[in-house]
Amino acid sequence: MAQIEKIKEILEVALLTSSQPISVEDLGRLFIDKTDRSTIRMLLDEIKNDWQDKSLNLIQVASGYRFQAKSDFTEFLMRLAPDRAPNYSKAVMEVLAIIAYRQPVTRGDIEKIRGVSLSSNTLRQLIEREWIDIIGQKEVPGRPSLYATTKHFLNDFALKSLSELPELNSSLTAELSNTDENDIAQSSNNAVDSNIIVDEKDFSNNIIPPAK
Amino acid sequence: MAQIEKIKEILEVALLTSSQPISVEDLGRLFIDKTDRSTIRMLLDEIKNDWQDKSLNLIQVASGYRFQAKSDFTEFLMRLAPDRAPNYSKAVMEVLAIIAYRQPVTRGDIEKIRGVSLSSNTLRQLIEREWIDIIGQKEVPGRPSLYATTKHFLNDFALKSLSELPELNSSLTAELSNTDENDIAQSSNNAVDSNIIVDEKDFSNNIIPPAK
Amino acid sequence: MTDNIKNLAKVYGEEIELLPQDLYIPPDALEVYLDSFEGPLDLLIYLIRKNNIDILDIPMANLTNQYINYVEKMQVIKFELAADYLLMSAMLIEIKSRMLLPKPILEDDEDDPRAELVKKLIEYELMKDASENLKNMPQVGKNIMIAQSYFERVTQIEYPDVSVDELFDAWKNVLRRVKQFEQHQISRSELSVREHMTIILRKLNEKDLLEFSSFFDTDKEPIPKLVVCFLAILELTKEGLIKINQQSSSSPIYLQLGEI
Repeated sequence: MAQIEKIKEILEVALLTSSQPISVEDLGRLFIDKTDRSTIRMLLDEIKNDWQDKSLNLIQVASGYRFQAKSDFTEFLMRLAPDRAPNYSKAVMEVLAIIAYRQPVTRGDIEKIRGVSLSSNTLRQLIEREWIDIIGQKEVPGRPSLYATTKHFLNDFALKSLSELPELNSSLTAELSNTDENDIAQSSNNAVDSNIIVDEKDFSNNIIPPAK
Repeated sequence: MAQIEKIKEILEVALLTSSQPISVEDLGRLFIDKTDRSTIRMLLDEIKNDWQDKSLNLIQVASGYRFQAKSDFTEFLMRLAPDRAPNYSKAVMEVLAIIAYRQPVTRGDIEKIRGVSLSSNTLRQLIEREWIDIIGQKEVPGRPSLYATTKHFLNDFALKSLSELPELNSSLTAELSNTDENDIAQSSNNAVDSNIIVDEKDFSNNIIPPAK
Repeated sequence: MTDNIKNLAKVYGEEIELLPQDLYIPPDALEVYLDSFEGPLDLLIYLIRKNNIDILDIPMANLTNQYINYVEKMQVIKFELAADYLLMSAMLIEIKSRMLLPKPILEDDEDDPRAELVKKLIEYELMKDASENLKNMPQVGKNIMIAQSYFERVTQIEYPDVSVDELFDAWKNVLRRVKQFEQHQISRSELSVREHMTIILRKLNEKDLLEFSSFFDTDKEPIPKLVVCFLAILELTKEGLIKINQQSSSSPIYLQLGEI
């Protein structure tokens, strides 16, 4: 196969296997040998023509090119897509809880708390739902993104502010510390102690007696 | 366009736009008029042939059919998304192998085979990846959970069933049968026997619920 | 005690010189190997295969010596590794001594004290080998690319419903697992501080520089809220997320994102 035909085929398969649009610049990264953008653009035009009468169209959107089913097929394809997305996985819910209660946090913070590495899919689901977003970068090496919950999150959960999130009451604290080792139970007592001052001032009607 | 050609085209575009494998049953749901499975199977064969010399292959995995890029393209496509899936540690992969080949197994079984205690993290990573799940409890004191691989695991490794897993090293199995007792050989046979049941039970929960 | 061990590890270079000759792992590689074994069985298999020992007729004296020597070295370098390994040492010694006992003529191999160990070793090696195979298989997400072109959905995607209770349950789950419970003990006050941290960061994202006083509406806000806001600023500063600047002692104080 001629070199140029091979390049065209690689472009085509890259676009077919990507769920996101790909920019011309990114398409260039497919090849080790520098392939200039004008060549790529030309080949994209050819691919567009090749697919003209087929079921998929190559179209250009803001962030690049993608294959998209012709609209005639939508009614059929919608029958396959389930009406309601399945429930969020345990992982997604835990990550949301960590962001809600510990914000602002980095991906690394979340991984440290959960003890497992985090698939980027998990965060994506929450960002797509507009429940979390990136509010800055932490000034440490790598400048990781800081995640926090959004107003939208509060709306969807019918909360006026984060302080309305349920909290651990003393019986649960006791229950939790029973399941853990003693030193942990102790340190949690300390934590409650150190918070009392603020508790009294800020939410005087909601004082939580320190567990035990 | 003839009716049958239209059906074929719809099948093709459904498979090209789905990131998950689609079962023959689900493909049937694309059409309001009942289309029998044998027709769909025949058309899938035709589509497979149509694409034979192209960049994508139509393949069958545990939960249905999907289009995937031919392996010649992998090296190029990986340049676009270099760090897609996490690389699992040796421990995680060993545990996965034990569950895949000896399922259903308890945590204790895994620890006995590896000769070291198992961090719960390891199992969690595999559960989170949806490669394994708990399919029941063993009726022994403590009722430990029984772990098995999922349909998702088979899909991700492009397998139709567990029987397609690479065979165990034959020189080692020969050595094993040379040991005086047959315990191990037997217990592995048992594992294979019980797989048949697991296949049927476990995998039923992975079927996409029909859209209402 | 621990100090002692650490010190030994520090003179690690010299330690290596003392390695017995029948330990077949090249001394320089010891450190590399240290983490690469998944456990005592893994180490034994390594020793057996490295020495071309017939696994069905293991010379117990030789293998036990090598194993114990190795574990001793590991103990010196990485103490916490030893527990599982020590148990195996004991087992090897027991098998070795049982083989040394004078015994009646064996009718068949069933009484061979090595049998159980050998089966364990082979079973583990089988799985080790299988895990290598799995690792090398093409996998979705790694080197299998699936066609997943786009199609426009007519109706809006419906998302799963989640209640506050479910969110709280997830949080309790996290807390149950977390070792450092202390850090994750949450009270309302801490939460409202965290909420203010987010609010302040959002404001600073919109405007690079904001006057310290602009965060405090002393007329409208109740005092507790002002306190919480102040605590949030302190916390953000502590975590290096924002910077507090003042040109001279009487000039206004400014907050900015922790860049530069």
